[in-house]
Amino acid sequence: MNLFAQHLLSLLIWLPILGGLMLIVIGDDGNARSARAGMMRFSALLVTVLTFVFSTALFAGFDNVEPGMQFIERQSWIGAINAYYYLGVDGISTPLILLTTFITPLVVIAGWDSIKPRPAQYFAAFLILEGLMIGVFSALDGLLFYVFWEAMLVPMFLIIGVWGGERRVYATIKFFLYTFLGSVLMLVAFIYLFGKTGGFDLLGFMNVPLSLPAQKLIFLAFLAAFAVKVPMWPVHTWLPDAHVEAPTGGSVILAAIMLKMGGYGFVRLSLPIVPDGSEYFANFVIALSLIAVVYIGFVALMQKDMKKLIAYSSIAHMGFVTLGFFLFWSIGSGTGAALGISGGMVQMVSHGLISGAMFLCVGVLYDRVHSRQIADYGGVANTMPTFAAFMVLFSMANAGLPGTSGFVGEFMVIIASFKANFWFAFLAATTLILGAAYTLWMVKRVLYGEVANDNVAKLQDLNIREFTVLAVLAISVLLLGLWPAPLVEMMNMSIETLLAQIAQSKL
Amino acid sequence: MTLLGLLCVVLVADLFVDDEHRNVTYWLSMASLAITMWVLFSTAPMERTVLFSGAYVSDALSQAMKIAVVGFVAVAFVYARDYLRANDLHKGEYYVLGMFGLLGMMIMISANSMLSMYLGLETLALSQYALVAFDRNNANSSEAAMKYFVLGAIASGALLYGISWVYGVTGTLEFSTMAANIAANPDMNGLSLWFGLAFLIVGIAFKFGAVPFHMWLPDVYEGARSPVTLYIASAPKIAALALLLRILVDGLGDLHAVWADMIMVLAVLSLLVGNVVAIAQTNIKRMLGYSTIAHVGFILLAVFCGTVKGNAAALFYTLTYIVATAGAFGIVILLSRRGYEAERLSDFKGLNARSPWLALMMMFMMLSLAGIPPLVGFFGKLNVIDAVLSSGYTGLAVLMVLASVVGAYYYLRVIWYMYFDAAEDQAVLQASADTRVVLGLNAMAVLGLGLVPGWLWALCTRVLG
Amino acid sequence: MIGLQHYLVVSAMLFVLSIAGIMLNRRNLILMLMCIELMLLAVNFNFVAFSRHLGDDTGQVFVFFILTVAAAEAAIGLAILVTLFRNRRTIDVREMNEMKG
Amino acid sequence: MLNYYLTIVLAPLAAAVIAGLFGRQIGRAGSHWLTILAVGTSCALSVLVLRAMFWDGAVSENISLYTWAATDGLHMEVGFLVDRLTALMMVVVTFVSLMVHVYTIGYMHDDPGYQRFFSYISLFTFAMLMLVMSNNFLQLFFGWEAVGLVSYLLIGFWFKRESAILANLKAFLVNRVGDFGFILGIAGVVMFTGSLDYATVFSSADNVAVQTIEVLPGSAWNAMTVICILLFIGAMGKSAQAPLHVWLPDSMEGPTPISALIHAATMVTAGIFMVARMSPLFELSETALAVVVTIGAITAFFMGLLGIVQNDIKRVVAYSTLSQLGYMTVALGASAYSAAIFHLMTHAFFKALLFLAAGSVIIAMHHEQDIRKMGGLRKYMPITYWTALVGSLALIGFPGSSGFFSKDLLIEAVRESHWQGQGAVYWIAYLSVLLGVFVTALYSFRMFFLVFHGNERMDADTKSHLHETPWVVTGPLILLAIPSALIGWFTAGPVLFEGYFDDAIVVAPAHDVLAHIGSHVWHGSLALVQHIYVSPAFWLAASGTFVAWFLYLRRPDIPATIEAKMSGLHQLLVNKYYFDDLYIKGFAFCGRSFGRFLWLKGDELIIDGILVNGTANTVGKLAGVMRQLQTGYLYTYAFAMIIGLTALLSWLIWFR
Amino acid sequence: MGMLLHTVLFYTFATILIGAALGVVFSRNPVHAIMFLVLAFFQSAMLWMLAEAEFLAIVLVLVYVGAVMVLFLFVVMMLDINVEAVRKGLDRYAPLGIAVALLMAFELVQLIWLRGSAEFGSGGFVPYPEDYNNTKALGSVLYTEHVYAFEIAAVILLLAIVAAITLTMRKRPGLKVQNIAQQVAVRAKDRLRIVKMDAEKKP
Repeated sequence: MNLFAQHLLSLLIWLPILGGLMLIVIGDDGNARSARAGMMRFSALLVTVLTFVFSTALFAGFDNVEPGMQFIERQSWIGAINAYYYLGVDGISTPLILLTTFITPLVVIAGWDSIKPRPAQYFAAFLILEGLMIGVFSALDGLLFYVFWEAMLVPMFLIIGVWGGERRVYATIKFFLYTFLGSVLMLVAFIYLFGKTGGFDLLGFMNVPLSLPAQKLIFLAFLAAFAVKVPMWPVHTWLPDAHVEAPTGGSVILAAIMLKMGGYGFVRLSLPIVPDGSEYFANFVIALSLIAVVYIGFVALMQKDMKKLIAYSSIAHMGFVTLGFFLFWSIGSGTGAALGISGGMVQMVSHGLISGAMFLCVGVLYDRVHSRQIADYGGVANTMPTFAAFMVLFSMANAGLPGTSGFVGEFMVIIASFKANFWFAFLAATTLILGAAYTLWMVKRVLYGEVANDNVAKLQDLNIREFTVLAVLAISVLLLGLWPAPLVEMMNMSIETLLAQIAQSKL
Repeated sequence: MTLLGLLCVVLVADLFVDDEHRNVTYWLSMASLAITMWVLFSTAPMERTVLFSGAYVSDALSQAMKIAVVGFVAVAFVYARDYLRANDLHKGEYYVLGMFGLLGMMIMISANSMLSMYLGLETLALSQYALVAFDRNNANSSEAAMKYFVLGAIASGALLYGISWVYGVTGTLEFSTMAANIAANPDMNGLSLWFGLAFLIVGIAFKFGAVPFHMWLPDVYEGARSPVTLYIASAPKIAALALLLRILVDGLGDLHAVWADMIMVLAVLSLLVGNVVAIAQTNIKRMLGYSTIAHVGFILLAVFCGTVKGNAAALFYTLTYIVATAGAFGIVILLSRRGYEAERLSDFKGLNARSPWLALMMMFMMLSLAGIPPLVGFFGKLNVIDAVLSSGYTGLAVLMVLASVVGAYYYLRVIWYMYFDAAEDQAVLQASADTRVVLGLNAMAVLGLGLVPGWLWALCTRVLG
Repeated sequence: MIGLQHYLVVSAMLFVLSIAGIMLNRRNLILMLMCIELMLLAVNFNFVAFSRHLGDDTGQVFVFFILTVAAAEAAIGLAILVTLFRNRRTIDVREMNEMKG
Repeated sequence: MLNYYLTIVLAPLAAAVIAGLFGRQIGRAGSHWLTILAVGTSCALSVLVLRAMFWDGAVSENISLYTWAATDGLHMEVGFLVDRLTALMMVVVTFVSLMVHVYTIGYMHDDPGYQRFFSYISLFTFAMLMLVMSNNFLQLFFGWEAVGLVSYLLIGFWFKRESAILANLKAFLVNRVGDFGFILGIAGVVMFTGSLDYATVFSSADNVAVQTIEVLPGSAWNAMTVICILLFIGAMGKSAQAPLHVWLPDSMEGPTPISALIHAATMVTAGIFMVARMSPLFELSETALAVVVTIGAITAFFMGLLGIVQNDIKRVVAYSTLSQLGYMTVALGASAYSAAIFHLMTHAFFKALLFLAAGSVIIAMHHEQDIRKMGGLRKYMPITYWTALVGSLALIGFPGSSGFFSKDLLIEAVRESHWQGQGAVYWIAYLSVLLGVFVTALYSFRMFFLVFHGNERMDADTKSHLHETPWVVTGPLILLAIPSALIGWFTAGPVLFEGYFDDAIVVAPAHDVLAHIGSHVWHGSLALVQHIYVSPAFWLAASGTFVAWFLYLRRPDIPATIEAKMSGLHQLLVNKYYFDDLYIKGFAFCGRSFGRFLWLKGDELIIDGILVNGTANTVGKLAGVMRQLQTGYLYTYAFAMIIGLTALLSWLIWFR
Repeated sequence: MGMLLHTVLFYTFATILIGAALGVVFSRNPVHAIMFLVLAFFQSAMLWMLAEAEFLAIVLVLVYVGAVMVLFLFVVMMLDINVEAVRKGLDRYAPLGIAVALLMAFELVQLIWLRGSAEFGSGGFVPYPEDYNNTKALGSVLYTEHVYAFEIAAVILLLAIVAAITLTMRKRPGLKVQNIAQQVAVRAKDRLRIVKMDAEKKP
């Protein structure tokens, strides 16, 4: 058991990756209905479920009062540049790892028979992606982090490009280049820090003194990487395209987990490594976040494509995350800063569940009608009552209804931002109106009303697979909304540590 | 070591006689490469020795580079064989000329004086000209060879003119003596020497294909038959690096301040031109040609730093770049068949459906070239950027990464064609077992070196330290 | 007193002329090859001059090798020219742009 | 007691969940029995709790159930605060809910969404109980939004109807505007007190009142004023105060039982309850109280006017609800919290009664809601008629009815507050509520006469089917008519003047108008009824009733003449002061246009078109241009090399 | 040899050399150009003689004029290039080309003449001692000090042979080639058939 705990993170990373490689090696026969393809699916599901089961050990073994890293693994990797295979988690990364291991099996189930060409490659891509994402969340070595971070693009690039919609090539190339552009600048920053510390240890980065100009530049480099990933206005335009074109599973992973990497990057890297740089740009980031909330809220209102609408709503929701993270300096002394960061973190986890669920809902419709246009639906609740119930629930969660997880983070962030500045809170709170407006307007047009056309009339309600996936998500959304304490308590100590680091000027 | 040269010569002579049985030629040349490799390994780590009245040097760097060039030439031969056979080009001359070129490279790598450097360079260059024109019934090949020849001659003329100036100023042709003379007599470090230096840089830049001395490169890559392109694109880059390191670092290291600026300008231009123009290409060989130009920018920027770290980064980058390029050309060759060159980008459409293995490997190559971790190309870039940053050139580092983002586009396009598009051509792909194995190893190298690049990096640092 | 500089100037003029010839020549390749020969001649001039100036015979040895290589080079160059001519029935530089861009 | 509380709250929830998820399995009867049983249990227990509070003198309880989340020193908990205010609300909520549950059996008899409906109303009961029983702002907000959710679901219950789903969207969004203020208010509370817990917040309220907050640069506003106004914006949304009232009339698209339960008796009064609950805060800001009273007065009078021109039976009642909510708000603003709550209670009974009676009429009329097509129903539906009469009389404040006590004393309190010299707004408020009495009587009896008296204007087919509704409908009517008629007699005194609310409602001595009335005016219920002739309100109500009788029964031609004569005013009223136009054509349209502008111009054109794809295209074009340099001509190549060489040389000779 | 004569000869040869070079660059006819080039080589040889580098002067004439130029001439003749395909006046980029060339010339002269005097001095070459034999001196180092280069040079020549043959030699289908072995192996009966026939037709 001890050995198990010592290598738990490695297990979580490499199990899916090796599983994915295995799927590639075995391959399928190009026929989605064949027994061989079926075997591929089952093995993919098995691997992801196993990963999830193992990840619960992470949850079980997590020590809420430990201020530092846990489950540490450290091996020399590239001796010449002092790069280590260095893994470890704290209260900030653990929830995100759990989110990853939780969402991926659902995605595998969701893609069960909607993926026709080359299913083995499809599932392999997701498995590899899962491992890489867990790697990002658990890497404590800058180089390792970057390797996972960047490698992740490739499976996603393929997922969108191969199994995507009409304009998939445009979307996926845009996605790749956008994110690549951001992250290479982060690489430069890493290398600069390597030059300063002689290694890639993230914890070492956090302790090295840096001049203000250097901090500013590093911050901007990090910002480029994370802002694109989050995505923040105005570098968000890849997201709607990517989401629209991606297959359902791709959208889910993209929204549920990949966007979180941006937020994770801010708390793991930007804030502790360049606190003074962050302070310098904090109001800038807050301004961008608020623009994201308001501007994107309005943009989302007018979307005609469901996925695009959800994609825009993701941007707006992620605005809360970045807003919460950068409130520290506006709040000054006393409580509130930790609230903002916790709020941002909770928002990330919750958004992972909700946006994933929303995309799955759209996927359910898309699988039946092959359209994502709102105008092609209407009165779906007549033919798919169970589905409609789920979709209303998730929409309400998306609109931040208390009792669902969507509320928790927004509530915390609004409270924290009021402390920082009345107008921050004012603009942030507009999401109550805008979020409800765009989500429920969509619900109205899609679910309610008379049956709009023959396609809708012929709809079949959820099958058992879809029901399972959505039900699991619904339960978790409600659970997290009604009792977020376990999640919040898991993060408290790490956030305290983080705040201590931020408060310490590195000049 | 000369033994080695002689060995080559002898073998070449042997083979020359023997061009009736083509496979025999192939196996003989492979055998000779193996022997060479064995000799190199058996004499491996040795002290720096200078032979032939200062004309020849053998040190760790030369050992490493020689092993690399022999290896890459062998890989090129493996990839070439089936293609040549299929296209009625399977004549012994390919291997013979290739081995002449190899000899030239090894001479360059071990050169310790301008004279042997020049002769090695010409040996390499002449065999390359001949190789490009190798398919003599192909008008494009001839045209490419002609362009290559004329421009190469101009470049070597310039190089020689530069050598003459350097000789005139320092009074010697030997690198070590040259460095000693300049160090002893700072007056030499004047305009005349710089002029010579400028001409030398023209010659070196031509060999690399740095902008604006790159014009030959795309045409030659396109015009030459794929195995020849593969040959030209791989090992000679190491020789070019040797040329650069021996002359500018060993010989004229004290002039770093002067040549660094020139190299930097060339490098930056290469980065921009290479990456940008590659986007507009429809021929994959030509595209890879432009991509080479862009990569040369990286290599030159590494050398530009003038530090051991920079030089090691350049070596590492060159090696890793060649591994990926060789693989890419190997796949291009594999896709071609009798009377059909798979050199249009659109020939790659739907490759994933036709052969997932090939597509996967091509993807590895492309991603490595684009510098996506964990493939080895990433670590090449990492080291170069590290070198540039530790010399304090943040702006350059940013420029480099931005250029590589532009560059990523055209590599991605290949993946896009392979994976996202439907195949236009449904011909069955076949390859002999050894080719498959080597290709597989090549891809494994791209990935494996990326996962554990440490030893190679350490090696590069050591041989240049 | 005729010395190093005179020779160098002659050499420089030859060099520039050869370069001008390459640049301005839009006709046939043979002229280009000849200009290259001219360029090598300029280089040889430099070597001879420096060798004499330094009183070091190495320069002249270098010239010897340049002459050898140049001969080999000319042979290969002309061989390529011949293949080109056979393929295209012309050696006009202006018609040699099948590959571009 | 905790077990009681948990049962009260969770029984409806459990019923809702079971009826919702397994409605198909347990069947229609199963659903209604289950939910009625659950709500009945809640109601019974609530009565026990009230009894414990009222008669046994039990002290209020503040229980924390579990920690919802705790971070950064902020403990967010879920728990109950059960004091006398809560107990009263619990009884009102569960009782009305129970009545509505029973009533629904009849009203929704033929509806395919029968189980769903029971699930919803049961869920609503749970949410409303969570709201009133909360001991902290977080849970308050939870309940607040949850009732909003159920309201949304129920207004759109008949989701095939375009008008219904538009109305529910509108209701939710307008409520969200209020919540926007509410959540900011909560954030303000946390900022200044560092807690969400009522007890902690109230105990540090004095401290907050002396702090300032800089909302606009350079301004230093009193923190308590800002917080209270923000909280009150929330109340405005939920309690449909002008200008956030527009959703309530439209919400009549929902089935009538929920109009009674949610949009008359309980949910809409949440705002009133909340302000009363926050009395320790509001008492510290006279500015906020003035705002409250102003908004309330506007709503009370102007919304009542609209009731006169409505022809939809439910909408008339809805506007009446708006107006009555305005009365309560005015009372809140006058610091007469108890009066507001008292009116809330009586209003809950008689307005639920009225709605259910209207529903009964609607059932009988086969879902015809236009009062112009009714008339003379008295003889067909005697029970409905009499109960509706009780409700109407209570509404207009007929002496002795429950509405009489609550409304008359409320008006008295407003008058008193004016005497305390708190500014001109109280004068105006007093006038509004006073005139409002006349208006109330006018529209109430206009409707009453048009529906139950006069000519039978319905078509023959409908007429042939007219009959009294079944017992499940009339039963609740009767049960509601009893408290509507009688409850004022024995509760007015204790609730208003004898300190029933104890510490649940805090009133600053300077503001305490009820204490003033209690010591000077109040001499018991009977005395109040006996001295009715001195009350201007009585005369106004009487004249209103008379006018209604005259205009709509005696001389039905006059209203048309007035309409024609005062067409401008009439248009204004018919168009509801153009609020809907302002919101839909104004805000909503502008919002959409703005969204479209940002999307097409901002995102698609500038960011994507010019910056992103523009850059990509530029690089592409650049590539096209640069490849032209590669002409294919040997001399160009040589030329490039030589230029490069010359450039290097020139740089060396001149620039180095 | 007098100083003056030396100077006069240098300028004469140099002038002719430059003139010949101009001729190479600007002559219309390739054959003329080759002739100019030959002239240039001769003049160079003369100048090298003046600089006391006799061996190279002789080699230049022998190798270049004797071999390389003949090769050029041969190719020109063989390809029979249409001389009429001459330029009709210079290309429009010619001025630019000339400008670049002039710039470079200016820079080189600037270097050699104006700045170089400081670095190289303006004196003449140091004359060789009386018993110096240029050929012998070069020969003695060629096979000792430069044996490595010498060997490489040999390889290069071999390479050139291989390359040239690879590129140009081809088996023509119609070409009649002797097969000695076949010739030797021939038996009489293969070639000769003895036919018995009557000398005269019987009547």
